Amino acid sequence: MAIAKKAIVWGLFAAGGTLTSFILPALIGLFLLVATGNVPENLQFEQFHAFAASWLGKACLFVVLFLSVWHAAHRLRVVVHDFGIRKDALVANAVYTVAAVGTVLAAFYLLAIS
Amino acid sequence: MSRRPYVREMSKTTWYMRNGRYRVYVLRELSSFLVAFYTFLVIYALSVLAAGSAVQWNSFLASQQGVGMIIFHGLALLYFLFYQTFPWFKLAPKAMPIQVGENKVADSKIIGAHYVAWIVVTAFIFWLAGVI
Amino acid sequence: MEHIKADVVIVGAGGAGLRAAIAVAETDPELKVALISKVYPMRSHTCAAEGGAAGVKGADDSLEMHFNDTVGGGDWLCDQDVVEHFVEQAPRELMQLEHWGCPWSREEDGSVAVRPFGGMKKKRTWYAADKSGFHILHTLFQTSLQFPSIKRYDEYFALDLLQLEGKCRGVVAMEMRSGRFFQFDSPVVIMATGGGGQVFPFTTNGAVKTGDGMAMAYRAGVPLKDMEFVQYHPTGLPGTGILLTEGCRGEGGILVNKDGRRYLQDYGMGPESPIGEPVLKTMELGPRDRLSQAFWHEHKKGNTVETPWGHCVMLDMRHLGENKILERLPLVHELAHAYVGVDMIKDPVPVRPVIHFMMGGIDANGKGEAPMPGLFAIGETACSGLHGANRLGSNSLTDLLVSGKRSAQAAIAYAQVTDLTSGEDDLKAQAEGIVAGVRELLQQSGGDESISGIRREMRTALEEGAGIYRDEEGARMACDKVAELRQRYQDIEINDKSNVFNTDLLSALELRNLLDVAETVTQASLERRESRGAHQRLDHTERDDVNFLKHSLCYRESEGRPRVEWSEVTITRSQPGTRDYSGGKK
Amino acid sequence: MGTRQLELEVMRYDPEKDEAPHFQTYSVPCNEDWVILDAINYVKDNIDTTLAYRWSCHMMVCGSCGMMVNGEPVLTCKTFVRDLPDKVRIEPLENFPIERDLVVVLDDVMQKLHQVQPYIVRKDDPPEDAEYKQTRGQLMKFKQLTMCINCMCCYAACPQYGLNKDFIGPAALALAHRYNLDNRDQGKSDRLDILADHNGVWECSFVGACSEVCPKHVDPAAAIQQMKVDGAVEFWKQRLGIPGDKS
Ligand SMILES: Cc1cc2nc3c(=O)[nH]c(=O)nc-3n(C[C@H](O)[C@H](O)[C@H](O)COP(=O)(O)OP(=O)(O)OC[C@H]3O[C@@H](n4cnc5c(N)ncnc54)[C@H](O)[C@@H]3O)c2cc1C
Ligand code: SF4
Ligand code: F3S
Ligand code: FES
Repeated sequence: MAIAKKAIVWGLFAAGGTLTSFILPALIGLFLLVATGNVPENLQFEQFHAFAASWLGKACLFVVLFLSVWHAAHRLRVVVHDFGIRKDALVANAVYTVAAVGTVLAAFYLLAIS
Repeated sequence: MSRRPYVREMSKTTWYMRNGRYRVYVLRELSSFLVAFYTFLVIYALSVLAAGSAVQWNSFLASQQGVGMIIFHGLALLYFLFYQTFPWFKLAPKAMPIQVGENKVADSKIIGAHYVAWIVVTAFIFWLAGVI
Repeated sequence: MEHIKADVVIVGAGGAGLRAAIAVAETDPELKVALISKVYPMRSHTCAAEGGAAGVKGADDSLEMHFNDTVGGGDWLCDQDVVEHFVEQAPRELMQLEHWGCPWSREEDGSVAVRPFGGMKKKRTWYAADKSGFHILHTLFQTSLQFPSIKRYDEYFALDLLQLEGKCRGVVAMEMRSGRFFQFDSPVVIMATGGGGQVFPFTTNGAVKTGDGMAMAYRAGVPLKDMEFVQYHPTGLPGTGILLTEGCRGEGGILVNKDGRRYLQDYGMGPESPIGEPVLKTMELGPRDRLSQAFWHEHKKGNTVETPWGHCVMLDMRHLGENKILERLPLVHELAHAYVGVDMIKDPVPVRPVIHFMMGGIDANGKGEAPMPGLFAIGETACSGLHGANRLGSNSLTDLLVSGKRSAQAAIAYAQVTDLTSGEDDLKAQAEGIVAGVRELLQQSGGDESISGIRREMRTALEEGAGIYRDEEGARMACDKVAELRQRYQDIEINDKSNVFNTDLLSALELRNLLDVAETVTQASLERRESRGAHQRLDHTERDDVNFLKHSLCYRESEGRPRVEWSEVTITRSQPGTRDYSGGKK
Repeated sequence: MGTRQLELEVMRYDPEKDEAPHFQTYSVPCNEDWVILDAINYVKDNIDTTLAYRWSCHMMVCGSCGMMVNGEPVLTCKTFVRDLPDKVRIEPLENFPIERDLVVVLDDVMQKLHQVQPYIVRKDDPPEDAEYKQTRGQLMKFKQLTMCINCMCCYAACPQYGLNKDFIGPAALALAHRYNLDNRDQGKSDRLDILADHNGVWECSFVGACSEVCPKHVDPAAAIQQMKVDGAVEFWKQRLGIPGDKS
């Protein structure tokens, strides 16, 4: 018997959990500012585009999105299980597919920004 | 001869209603919906950005405004802080205990360091965004 | 009834039983071991031992000194050949436990640490904080899991021994959860059922310590030896009887009376040692019997402290400081806080003597061999002559290991030359008789005696007649009382008729065993007309080597009181002398 | 010392008489400094001798007296009357089959304790007449994990064990980790197969209830998370062909 495959995603889940715990509140804070109409200066088109166009900016955004989406996927798999839906393989395939799609989309759009 | 152990089944679908501890746990896990939501929101924002026009970006920003959004983000923020960020910090020393020499570093110190780091990170992001 | 055949049956899965089982399995994996226990192994009362296990460790120590301390501590009633073997094997066995993973406390350099203990001239008590017995038990249990030849019968209650032509041939037990009976056929039975402190009202011993093994052997005609020697531990928590380990004093705790005086100096254990710097073998580090007796005198003098749970003296450990207390004595710190509401970092703790250990037990020699071929006895249930009239703290845990291993080897040797082919019908008939007895007890109804009532009266009788100090009249009254209770036991009522985990029935069976043990304790206390070690007579205050440098042996009589005989004590190199705990200063 | 009348609602079940468990109420005059076990013993000695339950040490070390008291898995010898309301509900430990009254069937967890190979595994012989050196720091790494008394309160608290009886569960996993962390042991890779299997550490979703109820502060939840970290690292090491953990 080898190590269960959960080990693969678990690492991403744990890293993503730590990352989101630290930064998601700030992120939501930014959305909150936007919602009140006070768009932060660097979220204006010019500045934000420039940030996302830089390789450092791309790298940062990608790492954040990548880890977050896999964190969420793995945790959702567990939640579904906890709610009594015991088709784990099916659920795992579904949530990880969505995560993979999210990863590809993030990469695609980031690369498209130049 | 006469054993007949009585098995009490746990309800697979409603077990978390049994006590407060379980409810808190499930609420914690459900924070993953928020993570997923915001992740895809940002990916969507990037797609708008990638389209390359300030007009589209501004109308995206405009679509994010309003009392409804304020309430939504406000609640999301509270939920996330109390059911994900703070519990995660509280649990951090369990997964990654630190031992210096003979003694374990007190959990409270590790947790405290997390809070300090969190404030720094948050400030950094706000600085990056040009808020401060 | 079901039959189980085994090469070695071990009754009791405490420290002694587990050590023996591992020794058999290691020596010969082909031998089938049946390990029977009325509780899961890790519930055995070895788990409660706090202080540690003695074995020579330091360069300044020697086997000779450990020998002398043990023999002197036992007031020369020890069989010295047994002590010699014991002190020699002790370090080896404790090291073995280290190799098996026991989390011993450590010195700075990573070697195993030792602490001082009462009656010991050198630091030689190996310890794992204040949960030494607990860690020893769990290490042994976990280690035993790797041996497939050890088959455990957890929660099986052993009822009685089977014998053929004077030889032990097995045991009958009841599976507690089904009420089914099992006949274990085997050329050897090793009894490792622990002590019987539950005959007394106020004890550190857990509910399981009901002397079952002693009673089984006794009923099978094997004598119980030195039963009058019952050890009081000087520092029990009032109310519950929970032990505060001798390690408390080993680390430097002091005992004071209501005036704050370290009263031990008034009982031949002075002069006072400096506070916080305990001196070995004097004052608080005197032997348990002396300390407990000193309490009795203080109480008589009106020097004790009145607490909601009765009269106490105070154990003061404040000068040890928070760090030392939390590092070395975390369990007792927690226990005192929980059960009497005292934080020993800030306040002295009330304590009083409490029944702790039985030096006596099934008559056995150093190899564990009882006078009945095929029967072995080890650990607290046995009396191998190691502890004499007073056991030194921390010698018992080591004894479990030493006697466990040695008896296993003797048992294997015996099993190999024993023929098992004959007598099956006879054994079966015996087993059926035993089972019928239990069934009858279960069916019994309409009696007007209660288990708890008889138990309570027995305990009171023993405390009054066979307590710290005894005399002719008190002992005689206790004997009479126990005899009366044995009679009244015939009329007990068992309300529970279920086959499944019937604890009512089990309590009744345990009570029968307790009464058997009680009758030997009181009878031997009556007939030993001298004072020695833990046995102190107000009417015979001196030790009498002319008449009583002997082991007492209680034999069961089919009618009436037990018969007491006397046997020689083996003396090799230490002639009886005086026990000196004055720190060498006269 | 004051006394207080406590209403004990005790779950009863005798498989030879009852279809299913039911409650029986006893009124017990308790001393304020009693623990719940004392109250139960009072019932046994004075009111109803047929009540079945396990206990022995009365000092929180033997691990036999675990029960549900007002819905929480606790050691009844550690649960004080003074901290409880006048009505107390006592049930056998959750998540285990009930054998009789307050006695549960422990076969499953006993088997699990066995399964994780909780003993020192060495590929070489121990030093002769000497100990393995172990610094206090090395001892401290696993010391807390040696405190487990197998009371199984953690199993009664863990919903993942409740939902899936194949999950190895908190105490057994913590025990495995105790040996993995012991510098005298070399069996970590032997244990990996069982621990890192899907019924091993991965079935734990870090509910944390096990650690919250543990009367000995063993913190199995922490042990399991640490093993997950180990498992994840080991997994990638194996995949990438980096020599595995041979410590
Ligand atoms: C509180 C306390 C502290 C102590 N501290 C120390 C110390 O610091 N140092 C020291 O050296 N000694 C100490 N002792 C003494 C020592 O712990 C005991 O003498 C020793 O543990 C006894 O071990 P044992 O294996 O003989 O019996 P136990 O550990 O009592 O085991 C008895 C076994 O027999 C089984 N059994 C009993 N009856 C039956 C039956 N009818 N059928 C089936 N199975 C049965 C039980 O299930 C159990 O498994 C202490 C004792 C106490 C009570
Ligand atoms: S980990 Fe704690 S709760 Fe679980 S069995 Fe061990 S001591 Fe009991
Ligand atoms: S409660 Fe259960 S899910 Fe994990 S953290 Fe403890 S084992
Ligand atoms: S009775 Fe031993 S732990 Fe409670």
